[in-house]
Amino acid sequence: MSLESIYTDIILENSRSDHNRKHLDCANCIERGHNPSCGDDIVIELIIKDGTVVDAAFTGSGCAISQASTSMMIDLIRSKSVDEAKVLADTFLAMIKKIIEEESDLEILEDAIAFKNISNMPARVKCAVLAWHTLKEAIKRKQA
Amino acid sequence: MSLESIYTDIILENSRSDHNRKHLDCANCIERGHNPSCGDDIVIELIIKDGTVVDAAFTGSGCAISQASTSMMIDLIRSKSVDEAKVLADTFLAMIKKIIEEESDLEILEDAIAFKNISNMPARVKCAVLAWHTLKEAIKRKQA
Amino acid sequence: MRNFDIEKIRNDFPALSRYVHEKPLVYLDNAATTHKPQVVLDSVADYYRSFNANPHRGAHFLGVTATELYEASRETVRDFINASSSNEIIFTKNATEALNLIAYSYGMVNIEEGDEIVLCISEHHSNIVPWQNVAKSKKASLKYMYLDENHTLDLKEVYRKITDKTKLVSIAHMSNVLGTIYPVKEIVEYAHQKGAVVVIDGAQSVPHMKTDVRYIDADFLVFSGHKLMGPMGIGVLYGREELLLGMPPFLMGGDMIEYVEEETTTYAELPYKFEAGTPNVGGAIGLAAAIEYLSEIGFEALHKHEIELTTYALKRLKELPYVTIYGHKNPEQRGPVISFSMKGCHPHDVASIVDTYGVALRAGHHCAQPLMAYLKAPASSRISFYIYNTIQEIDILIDSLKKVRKWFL
Amino acid sequence: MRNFDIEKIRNDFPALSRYVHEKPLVYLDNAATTHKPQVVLDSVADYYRSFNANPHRGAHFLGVTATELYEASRETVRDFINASSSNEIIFTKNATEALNLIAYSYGMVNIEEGDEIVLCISEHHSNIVPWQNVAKSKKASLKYMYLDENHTLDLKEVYRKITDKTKLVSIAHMSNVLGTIYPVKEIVEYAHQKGAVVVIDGAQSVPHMKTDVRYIDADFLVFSGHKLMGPMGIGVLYGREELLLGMPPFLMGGDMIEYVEEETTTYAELPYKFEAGTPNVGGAIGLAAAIEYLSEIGFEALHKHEIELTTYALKRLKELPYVTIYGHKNPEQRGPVISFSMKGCHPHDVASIVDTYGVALRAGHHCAQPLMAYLKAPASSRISFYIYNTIQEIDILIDSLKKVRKWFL
Ligand SMILES: Cc1ncc(COP(=O)(O)O)c(C=O)c1O
Ligand SMILES: Cc1ncc(COP(=O)(O)O)c(C=O)c1O
Repeated sequence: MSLESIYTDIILENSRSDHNRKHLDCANCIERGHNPSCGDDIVIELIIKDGTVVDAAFTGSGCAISQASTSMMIDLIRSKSVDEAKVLADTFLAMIKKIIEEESDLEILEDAIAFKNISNMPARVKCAVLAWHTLKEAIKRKQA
Repeated sequence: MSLESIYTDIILENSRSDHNRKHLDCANCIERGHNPSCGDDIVIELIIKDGTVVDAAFTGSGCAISQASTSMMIDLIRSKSVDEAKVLADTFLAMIKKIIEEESDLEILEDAIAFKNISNMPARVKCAVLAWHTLKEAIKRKQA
Repeated sequence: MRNFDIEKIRNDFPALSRYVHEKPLVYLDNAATTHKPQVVLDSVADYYRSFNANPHRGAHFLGVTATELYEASRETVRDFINASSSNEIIFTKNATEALNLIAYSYGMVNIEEGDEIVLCISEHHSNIVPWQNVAKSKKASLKYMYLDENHTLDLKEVYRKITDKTKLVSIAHMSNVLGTIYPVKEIVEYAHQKGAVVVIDGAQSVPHMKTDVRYIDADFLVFSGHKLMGPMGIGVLYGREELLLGMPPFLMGGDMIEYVEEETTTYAELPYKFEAGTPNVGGAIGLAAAIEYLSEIGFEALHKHEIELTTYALKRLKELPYVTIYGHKNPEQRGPVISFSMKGCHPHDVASIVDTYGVALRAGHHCAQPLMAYLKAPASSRISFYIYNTIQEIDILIDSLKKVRKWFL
Repeated sequence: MRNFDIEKIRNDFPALSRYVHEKPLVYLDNAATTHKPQVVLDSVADYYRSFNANPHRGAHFLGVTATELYEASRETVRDFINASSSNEIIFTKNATEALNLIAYSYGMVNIEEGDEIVLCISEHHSNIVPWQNVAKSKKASLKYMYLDENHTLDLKEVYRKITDKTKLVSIAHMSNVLGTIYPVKEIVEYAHQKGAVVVIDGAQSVPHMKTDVRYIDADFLVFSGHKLMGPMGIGVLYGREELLLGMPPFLMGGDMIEYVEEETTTYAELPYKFEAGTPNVGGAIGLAAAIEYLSEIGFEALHKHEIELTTYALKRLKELPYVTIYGHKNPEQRGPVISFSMKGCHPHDVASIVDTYGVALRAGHHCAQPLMAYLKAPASSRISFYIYNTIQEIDILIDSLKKVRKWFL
């Protein structure tokens, strides 16, 4: 396993980027996600209108992997429909589990493809998927 | 270890002998002794008058070692003073623990010397000493 | 299924080649604990030599690998008893801890004044004392199912004792004294109709017969690794997920928590909720290796071998007129466990004397005093077989029993 | 005391010669669990190969020998912590079970509404959650002693928190996060004046320093074998005989009973009253072998070595301006455990990255969330040394931390 395949420039950059780290004034869908065993703890906030994620943001703390993954997810789902967001989450999780391996099937994840190799670092898989599980949970609750 | 050194004729004979196995009408000192782990369970009955063990007997069940040891003890202490009985018990227990090894010091135990080798069969030491511990307990309680 | 080659199997077990009192060891105390094949010892030692780490906590390679090995062992156990989910497999130190866990976390919580707990009279102390404690604390009553003249359990007795008041039934699948195999599937079915949950004590049965928790429809099942060729210090609690989810934790501490604050704590998910403290990873790996060893031989071959041994032993014992055999006469109705008494010789003397001929058997109450009281036998001698025992060993046993008899004539 | 030859010692531990990610393993996670010397692995395997049996029950040779070996291990532990009697040594599966045993059998019985239980804020979850449970059940209150700016415990805080209402104080002798060694003898003395009993969590201290329960005057002491070069699945509870005698049993079942009748049971004598079910004989033997290995080296030599490592590590870490070290600055006031954080790098990233250089360290809350909340550090990185670590390993650590830093610049 090479570190370069995990701590890629794009992940490191996103882990430092703070542009999605904020509260949203009119968030109507807020979900906390956490990995008690390692302490990663995030809250994602969404504004969902007419089936579209109008805006999204997050707060919280954790390792570079979890923070980058969260921020990249937020970038990706902003302005997407809720159904598209769900497909993105499922695709991301399937990529991590190596259920989907074709590059072409992963294209929709854009930069988040960078997490493809995280399963080579098993202890960190939980960090990478935290935001995406939280998103799925948020949508499920919103729709319930 | 040879079985002959443990299951000696004298022990086997005494284990079968029933002459001390009875209740005493006027027993004034009764004590139960048991090894829960193997199920040996005896009751010794004593008639103590003016510091003398006037009569003694036992009931109960257990293995050949425990039954022989009990019966031989009863034979030995009958008509002895309580103090002598105590010395006998201490001597017997010291013999088993190999604290006393000199034949001459063990003579007072008469036939009960036959248990000298029981420590070669560690699982059975408890059976051999049961009656003697019970006797000491009985005397202690009587004198308390 | 691999060819059942007894010589080859015996060679897998280093302890079996040893001598005792200058005689070859004839080990007939398998209901107490079994010997371990070299593969089990190796798998444990290899773990310590190569991967030893505290699982679930480490981002480092050894920690990750220890976690994977530990969870793979859990999956091996899950598959072995056909549980639906590995969340239903809790590692404990032995069957006794598993029974106590159920008694504390399920019994103490769900059993109320006036409720009834039903056991069989032949239970092992580990499946009695925890329930006495629950019954006493909760003012519930304890009822025993008694045996018939074949030393087996008539379903009529089951229907008599399990009533609408019964909240819990706990029963060994196989008696460690009589070898009797109880009709647990029928008992579970009836108990469920009455609204009771059923605990199966598989300490004796799981090593000898295919156990399918879903087929039996057991609510809980417990067993110990050391009776199944695994190391000491590892046991298993199976519980239906739905029940485990509703139970409070038992042991508390590291690894079973989610968040700990000064005053309050939230608990981890299954199965970790019930596994406090550093787990016995080496033990779990050894148990998994034992299960794999057993599975390679297969229950079918094992059963065939054990029936052969039991049938032969019953036949030979019956030839001795001074021997009384307890338990069912039909070898198909029992596991490879035979208790007996010898006229004129106390079981402890029997055990000590045959020991000098190299024969290891057990004497006493076998941790089943209520059964012994019921049988009016304060103690018995017990032989019990496993995969590696032979017909020749039974011949040595019978010869040594004849010698015992001579001492007491 | 044998000559302290680090090369020779390292050769005793097979795991230390392994490679991780093609780099030599640098194992700095000893506070989580330690590696095992070959003698420990051998003593366990030898037991299984030659003597394996269920102790306390057999009249046969293997059973007798297993009992002797098990009891000899108990005596080794007794001598190691200088207890008065081997009746005071109870084998458990780990320190966590031992703490739970005290909480259930002593705490639940003796602590009443309005009483106070006093802990230190740096306790491990295993020494917090059982007491939260007692406090909640009994409507008692839980009070924490907080640390001063040196991350140690000022006796003034002890005098403030332990009051006439205090029934029980439970404190680790050494913190598993900060390495702080607490003044347990003084705490015991003061608590005893106030009529409270004191539990010492020796999980971290016992492996590193001579522990004399009579000198400390501890009421209870617990520790785990696996942090002391012993196998997993074995731990120890020491309790003063007088206290143990008065306590009801915890786990119930085989071996801890005297007589079992259908409705009632009388319990065995100490220490068996607290050891239900088949004990981990192999584990106890392995622990005794580890204690003997440790005793041969001697605490004096060990301490000298560990102080050297800790001093050097603190010095080298201080050279890195982006590193913040927790805990006491003086190596003499702490055990060989150092927690730290690195500016701009989360501890989990630190752990993952140094792992690729072969360095095993721990990241997270170290099962001490209340302490981490108190320190306002959700997680930290932790290194911890034992007998076999070297100065060169610290150099490798420092180099790897510098590389971590580069990733995040
Ligand atoms: C201070 C302290 N107490 C208790 C424990 C619990 O030990 P175990 O997990 O072996 O039960 C640990 C170790 O994890 C510890 O460091
Ligand atoms: C039927 C039965 N249940 C429970 C147990 C307890 O098992 P352990 O001592 O391994 O906890 C045993 C064995 O001793 C047993 O035979």
